[in-house]
Amino acid sequence: MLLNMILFVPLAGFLLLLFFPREQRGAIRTTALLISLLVFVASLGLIPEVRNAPTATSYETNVSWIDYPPIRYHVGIDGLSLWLVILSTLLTPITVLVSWNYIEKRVKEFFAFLLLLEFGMIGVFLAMDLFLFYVFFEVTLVPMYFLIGIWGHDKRIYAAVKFFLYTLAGSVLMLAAIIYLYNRGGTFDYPILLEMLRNGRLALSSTEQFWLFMAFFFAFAVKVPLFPLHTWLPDAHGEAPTAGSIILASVLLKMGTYGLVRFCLPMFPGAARDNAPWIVALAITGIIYGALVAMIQPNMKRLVAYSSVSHLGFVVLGIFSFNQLALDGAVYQMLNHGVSTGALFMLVGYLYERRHSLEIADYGGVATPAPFLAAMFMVTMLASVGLPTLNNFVGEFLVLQGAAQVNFTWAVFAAVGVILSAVYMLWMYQRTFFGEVSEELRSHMHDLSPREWATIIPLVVLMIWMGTATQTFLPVISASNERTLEQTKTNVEFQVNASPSLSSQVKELLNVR
Amino acid sequence: MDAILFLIFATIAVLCAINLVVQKHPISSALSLIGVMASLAVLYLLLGGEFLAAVQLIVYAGAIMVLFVFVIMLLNAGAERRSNRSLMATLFGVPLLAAFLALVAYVIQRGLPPTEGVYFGGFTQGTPRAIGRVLFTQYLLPFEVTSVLILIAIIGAVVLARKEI
Amino acid sequence: MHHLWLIPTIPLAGSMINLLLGRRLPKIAVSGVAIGSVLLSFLWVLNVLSGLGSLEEAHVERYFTWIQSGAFNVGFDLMVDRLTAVMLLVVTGIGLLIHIYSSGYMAHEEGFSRFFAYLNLFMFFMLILVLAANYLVLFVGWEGVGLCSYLLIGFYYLKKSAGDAGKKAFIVNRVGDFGFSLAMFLIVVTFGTLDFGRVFAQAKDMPVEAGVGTLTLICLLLLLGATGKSAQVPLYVWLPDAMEGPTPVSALIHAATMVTAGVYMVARSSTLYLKAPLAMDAVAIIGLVTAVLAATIGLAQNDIKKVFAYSTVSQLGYMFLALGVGAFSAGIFHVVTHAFFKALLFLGAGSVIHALEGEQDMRHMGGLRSKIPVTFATIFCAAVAIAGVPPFSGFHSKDEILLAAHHHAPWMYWVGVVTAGMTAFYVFRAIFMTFFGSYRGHHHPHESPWVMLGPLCILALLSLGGGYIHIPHFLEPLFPLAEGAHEPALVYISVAAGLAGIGLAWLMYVAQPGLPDAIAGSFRGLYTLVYNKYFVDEIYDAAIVHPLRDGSRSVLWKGIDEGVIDNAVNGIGRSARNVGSVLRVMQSGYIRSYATWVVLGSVIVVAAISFLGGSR
Amino acid sequence: MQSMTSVPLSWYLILSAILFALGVAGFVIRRNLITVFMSIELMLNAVNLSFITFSYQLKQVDGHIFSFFVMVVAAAEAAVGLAIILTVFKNRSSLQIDDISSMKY
Amino acid sequence: MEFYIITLVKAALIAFVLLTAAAYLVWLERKVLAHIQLRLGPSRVGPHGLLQPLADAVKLLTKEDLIPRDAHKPFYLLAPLLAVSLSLISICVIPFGPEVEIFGYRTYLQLTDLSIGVLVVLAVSSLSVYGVALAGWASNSKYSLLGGLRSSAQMVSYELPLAITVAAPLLLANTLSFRELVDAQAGYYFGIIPRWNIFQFPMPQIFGFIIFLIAAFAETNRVPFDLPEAENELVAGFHTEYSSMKFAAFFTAEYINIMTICCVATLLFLGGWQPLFPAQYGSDFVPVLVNLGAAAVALYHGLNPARPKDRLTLPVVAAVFAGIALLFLVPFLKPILVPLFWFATKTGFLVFVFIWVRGTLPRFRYDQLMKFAWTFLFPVALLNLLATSFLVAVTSK
Repeated sequence: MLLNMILFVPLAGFLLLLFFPREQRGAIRTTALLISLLVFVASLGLIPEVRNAPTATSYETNVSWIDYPPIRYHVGIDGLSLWLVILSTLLTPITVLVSWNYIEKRVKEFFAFLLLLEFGMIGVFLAMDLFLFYVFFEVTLVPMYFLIGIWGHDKRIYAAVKFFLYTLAGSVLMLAAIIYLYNRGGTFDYPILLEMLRNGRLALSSTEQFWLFMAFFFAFAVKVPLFPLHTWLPDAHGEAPTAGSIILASVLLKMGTYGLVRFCLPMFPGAARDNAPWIVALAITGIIYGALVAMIQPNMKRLVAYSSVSHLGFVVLGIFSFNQLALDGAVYQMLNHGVSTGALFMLVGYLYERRHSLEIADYGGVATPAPFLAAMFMVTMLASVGLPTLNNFVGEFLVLQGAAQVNFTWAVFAAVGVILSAVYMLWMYQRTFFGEVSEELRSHMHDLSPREWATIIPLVVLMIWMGTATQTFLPVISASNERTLEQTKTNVEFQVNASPSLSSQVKELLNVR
Repeated sequence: MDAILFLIFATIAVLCAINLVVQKHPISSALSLIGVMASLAVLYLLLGGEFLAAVQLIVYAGAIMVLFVFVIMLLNAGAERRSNRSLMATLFGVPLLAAFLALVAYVIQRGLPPTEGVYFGGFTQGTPRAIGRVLFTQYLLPFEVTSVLILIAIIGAVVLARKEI
Repeated sequence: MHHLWLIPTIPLAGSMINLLLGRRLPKIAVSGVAIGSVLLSFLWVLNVLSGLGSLEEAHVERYFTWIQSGAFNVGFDLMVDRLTAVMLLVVTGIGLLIHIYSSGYMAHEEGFSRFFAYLNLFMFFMLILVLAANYLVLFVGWEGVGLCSYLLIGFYYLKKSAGDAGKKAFIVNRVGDFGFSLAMFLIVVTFGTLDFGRVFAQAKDMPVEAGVGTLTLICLLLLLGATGKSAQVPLYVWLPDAMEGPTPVSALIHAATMVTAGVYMVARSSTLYLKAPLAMDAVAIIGLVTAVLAATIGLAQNDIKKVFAYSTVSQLGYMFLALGVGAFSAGIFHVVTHAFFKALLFLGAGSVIHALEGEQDMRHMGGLRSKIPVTFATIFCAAVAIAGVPPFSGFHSKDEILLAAHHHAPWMYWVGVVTAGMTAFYVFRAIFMTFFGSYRGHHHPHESPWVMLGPLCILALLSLGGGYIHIPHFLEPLFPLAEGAHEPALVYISVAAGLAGIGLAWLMYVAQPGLPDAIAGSFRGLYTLVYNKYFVDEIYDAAIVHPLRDGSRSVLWKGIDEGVIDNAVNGIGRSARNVGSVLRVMQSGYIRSYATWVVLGSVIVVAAISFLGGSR
Repeated sequence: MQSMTSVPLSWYLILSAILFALGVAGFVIRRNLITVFMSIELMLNAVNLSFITFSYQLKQVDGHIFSFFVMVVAAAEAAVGLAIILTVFKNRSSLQIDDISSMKY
Repeated sequence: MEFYIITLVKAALIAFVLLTAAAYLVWLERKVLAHIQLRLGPSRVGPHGLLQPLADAVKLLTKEDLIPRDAHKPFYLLAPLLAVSLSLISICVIPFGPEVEIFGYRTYLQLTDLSIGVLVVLAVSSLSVYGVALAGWASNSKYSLLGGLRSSAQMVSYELPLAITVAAPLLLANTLSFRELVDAQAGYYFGIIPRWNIFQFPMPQIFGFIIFLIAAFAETNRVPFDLPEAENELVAGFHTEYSSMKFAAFFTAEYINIMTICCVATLLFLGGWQPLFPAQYGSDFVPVLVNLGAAAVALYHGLNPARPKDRLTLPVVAAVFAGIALLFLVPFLKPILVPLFWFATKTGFLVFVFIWVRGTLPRFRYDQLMKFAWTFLFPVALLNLLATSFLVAVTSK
């Protein structure tokens, strides 16, 4: 019951806000804040039950939605989706606070779309029915399109359309695959399908499995975004309002990776393992390519966007290493990236709110007029660079560790990304915050207001908490990952590295250099 | 006897048809069309379609062609001016036609079962009685529909050809 | 349970207080909190060490499991053994002195509380690094100190050069950390855990690898990490630039503690290195090369802090040489003695600069002997110690290393002796240029306050008597002493080299001041090469930084991102429109052409039916 | 009275084909609107002939009914067609088929 | 083989009778019109102008054959030929009498009988429009063009009521062939009323007959509807530009059309060769009496003549009439002559009506003429057809 409440309160909020008269901005904002806070608090209630049974889907509701074709409203939460849901419910009130006076025109629609977006996001992580999953997958698309399209900066239409078309092209393929599965399996229900795949009642030939895998993979790869399909992200981020960027970066991107872990791996283990090498190759190029291109971006938001391309490269590397450590690292990295990049976009948003420009060149020496903003930016930047005791380090360490266990060369090239991430972050930080401050800039810059403190504090605390006390979050994730890996065990035993084979890798590595 | 009749009227029909195509002036092509229709009426008689022969003469030759002749006379349309605007028609027109004819002939030769020849009395249901019976029982609906169609055509013609447009 | 965790957390608490409340507290309170926390930590170290007794084997304390995923488990564990004890004493001791000194030195600088907060934070990470019981916690300390050095170097963030230096330091360290993390992955892959105890236990009974095995690869990667942190040949470029930071920072971080972290780490994983002779040789060679290179550059520097920075790099080279030849205890001994006299040198230089209100260029100094006598006395002790003059600490530790090097490979000994000579020469060159001759500056120097001079005196005593703290003997259980013939001849040669260096310096800078310019004139090419630090920075920039930056802009961003992918996507749209315009031509408006199309269609249909067979 | 020679059925069909082809030729080649219209009528007549030939061959009266309906429809079509031609002539004052090409792309 | 001979003989006989009748119809018309207008009419060329038609024919043949300058020559010549040939065709379907026995051959007094005889007549009448239209257009003059258009429009619109009124008797007789039609009209109601279609049982076709006649006037461009050729307005309408022989062709075509239309009318409505009252009441003797009466009148006028030479001509006429009366009495000729007599009298009466109407009724204006056709004649004809069909459906078994 709690789960349905968490899912449908944002939708109710969306409808409620629509009925508010347009000029009562204060009332609209506060109601939006209250609703999102309520949902957040409620979502905290989910934790105890899921903690003690992470592999089982708890709070399950399974009721028929459409009779023919048999589409069921089947939602449930388990270890994998718990933290992602809480991340979304946490970030929505924060985005409401962030865009408190950032948004002037069409305030009502903005907050309504925000709540609709939350509804879509939570829905994606809870859906256990393939069709329902697809519906929520698309529901998030619409408000995001409007957020970018209406409240974005100058090139917003192009960016919004590009975002929409990219994701739609991918998801349409997935829909085709879902329908094919329905024809073969007779149902959309994911657990049943999985069971049928397991006990051989629904035997997919290798080519079938390959094409279905590719369809699902392509949909999620566009969303992740994986290397060649990423060009929509910098545009979308560059043009989106702060709230849009935060939600897009921290949650919408995770829908791609979540989909990979939840659907791609367990349903098509054979095809996933066969295609792992070239996907990992793409992920690694994504890491290095993202970092390098981020380095030379003049626009702050585009820089952070490319950085998330690089960070999510780690996640995909972790997922397709088929190794407990790597998978835990990947899922944990999804959460870390959500928090740290969300915070980064928020702070960039505050800079934009003050100076109304995203170009790094327009800033310089902000540390003198706004030391606390600089300090918070410092902490967030260090977190996203992967400083130990802060959150990203744990994720990256586990991913690289897992990848090294599978194939050491992967770890070597991926680790290069760690160096490059330091380069572009520090260079950006230095150009914005260090150096002499120009008079004109000093007048614009004022330090963090209480509202802004209220948004940044929880994220910084979370960064440190996730960096040090990982055991509060990790056991739930690693338990559900263990189950997923169990499902991906195909008869062909994946060539887990025995030490002797490692020396061959070493030789191969050496002659590589 | 039939063969002779057939040959006569077939050649008349073909000649008139060629004349229709070749003639520059529409009135002459109109008259040659009437010639075709008359010869066809006779051919219908040969094939046993008495009622149809009469209707052909009355409806086609008697009514429709009168309309044509009327329009030609009213508009006093002169002979055609030669203007080869549409490249497509001039280039592909004739060869396509030849191909079409060859194809149809081939189909007829190959497709048709070798039945006995046509002789005058071979088919007797062509009488008005037979046609009337079938028309008003089996084909009543089409009959009604065509009648409505004609009504529409009349109204349409009147509206279109009105003076003040 | 000796609550080892208290040692690092006290400075952390101090740093938090200063960070959050620093602005509102008066300067006295801020320095009080900072110095107090380090003092407390130092006292707690003494209490713990006394409590632990002889420390024959390591005392490990495990607090909470940090990362636990599947079989792999890493806990936040701290450990103390003899090696850690030595390092603890050095870090907290020297740290305390430097905190006291800097409270005076930074008295009239704005951002006072921020400086002390960073300093305490550095102490916290350094203590974590030293106390770590597994590689991951060590890595935490490792990166933490890198961060603090970045913050402290970039303290004067208004100056662009400071910001750049800080960034450079952090990134170069990062490259080192890249090597270190790869080593960690390999360790986990081979041993399954990162805990020192378990790793070394498994490593003991593994065979010594002839060629390049996994262990050698681990050691090489660890070495890469160490070079990053301890500024060895490939990655030393950040240390000279680190002089942008305030002098106490250079003293604490870039002389005494952080740079030695690399040495400590190599020493800590000695069991691994013993199994990988190839890696040992690599360490030795890198150490030697760095020593020689840094020494030569040091000869031609005019900035007083730059001279001492290059001397640090050179001395670190010595330590790596010691580690490379297997004399781990000698290496650590040199770390301790070096900490004493190098800190003293830097602090002395600090007070000189303090006296001359920020003047760092030696050519504008001279004849300060009379003006700041105490500083001169203390610096002189440090100079004598570093030059390897017999009774003092430098002589003991350096000779130990040279003897071990000779035992290992004679040519190493001779190169070491030559560099010892050069070290003596450039140190005394600095001393003579600043304190002897006539004053060439236009400030009127005044003696530093006692709060600065106190620590100088203590350090002077330590650097003089340091040699007699028998570190190697103390570390005997950890590192078996290499028994070798103790030929006295070698010792005399090294002392002679040192004295020759001093004499030569005396000759050139006191006796005939014109000589250095003459020599520089004659070897014009060599001199400019050396003066410009062999253009290493420029080479790095040209080879790596610029190509990466411009390459990624033109090739990757513009080329691939917009060029290939975006054009392909937009291309699809455009091509659809073109196809449309081609078909448009068919609608020519002429009825006869439509007629022909109709006929064409019917011909095709008839053909299809007739040839492809109708229904029959 | 059984005649001496009977005409094979295919002759009728070939005749209808020839007439149809000539109709198409007129439709394609001629430039005067009315002549084009007439050639369409010719095509319809050709079709009627084949209808009746087949009804003769199949001994069913349906062929006749079909051609009867064809005639009726042709009548309706002619009426409306000619009305259109009149209006076209009124506006364009020329029946040249190529002058009426405003429906160009 | 003898089939061909018989048909040829019949064709020649019918052609001769028709052409001479047409010629003398011209004469009759001018005489009757004259007497209606109280003048003598042609009396100079032969007794009472009897040779007048011959004279006209000769005149027309010898007249100069003019062709207007840029008339469309081929069509200009085609038009009169078309008009004459079409009017001649429909005569061959019309039966003049029942089956008779002559010189040993049993044959019908009819050239041929088609099961769709009525349809053929209708078809040919609809084709006759072309003659007029072409003539009007080809002679390339304003008057003839307008005349041609008007008359063809008139003929087309009156063809409709004609066709529908024809349909009613067909319903009653349930056949399309003329002979069966006439046979269906044999017999008498209550002994004396002949079962002619105008008195047929379920729906007497009197109205049908009247509409048919009116439409017939219009079809043949006769008086009330002869506006297109009216001399005062359009100077002889479509055949203004025609001279000599071509003009004669149009003229004969017109009169042959009148003859055929009257024959069709008698066949359809007046029971063809069926006698007025049943044979047992002496219907056979009526022709004898009529001829004798005519002879008496001629003789009387011959005795006290209005003009001196009538003294000579009229008794000759009386003698001719008396001879004819005698002919009727010859027993083996009787079955041939009596039906012919009845058929001839009815047709002659109708022709007289045509002429009579020409002499008395004024001319319609063109728009009245067209409106009359579409708004009055056509609906009434439809009504008549509906009524007959309804009654036939009801009364049939």
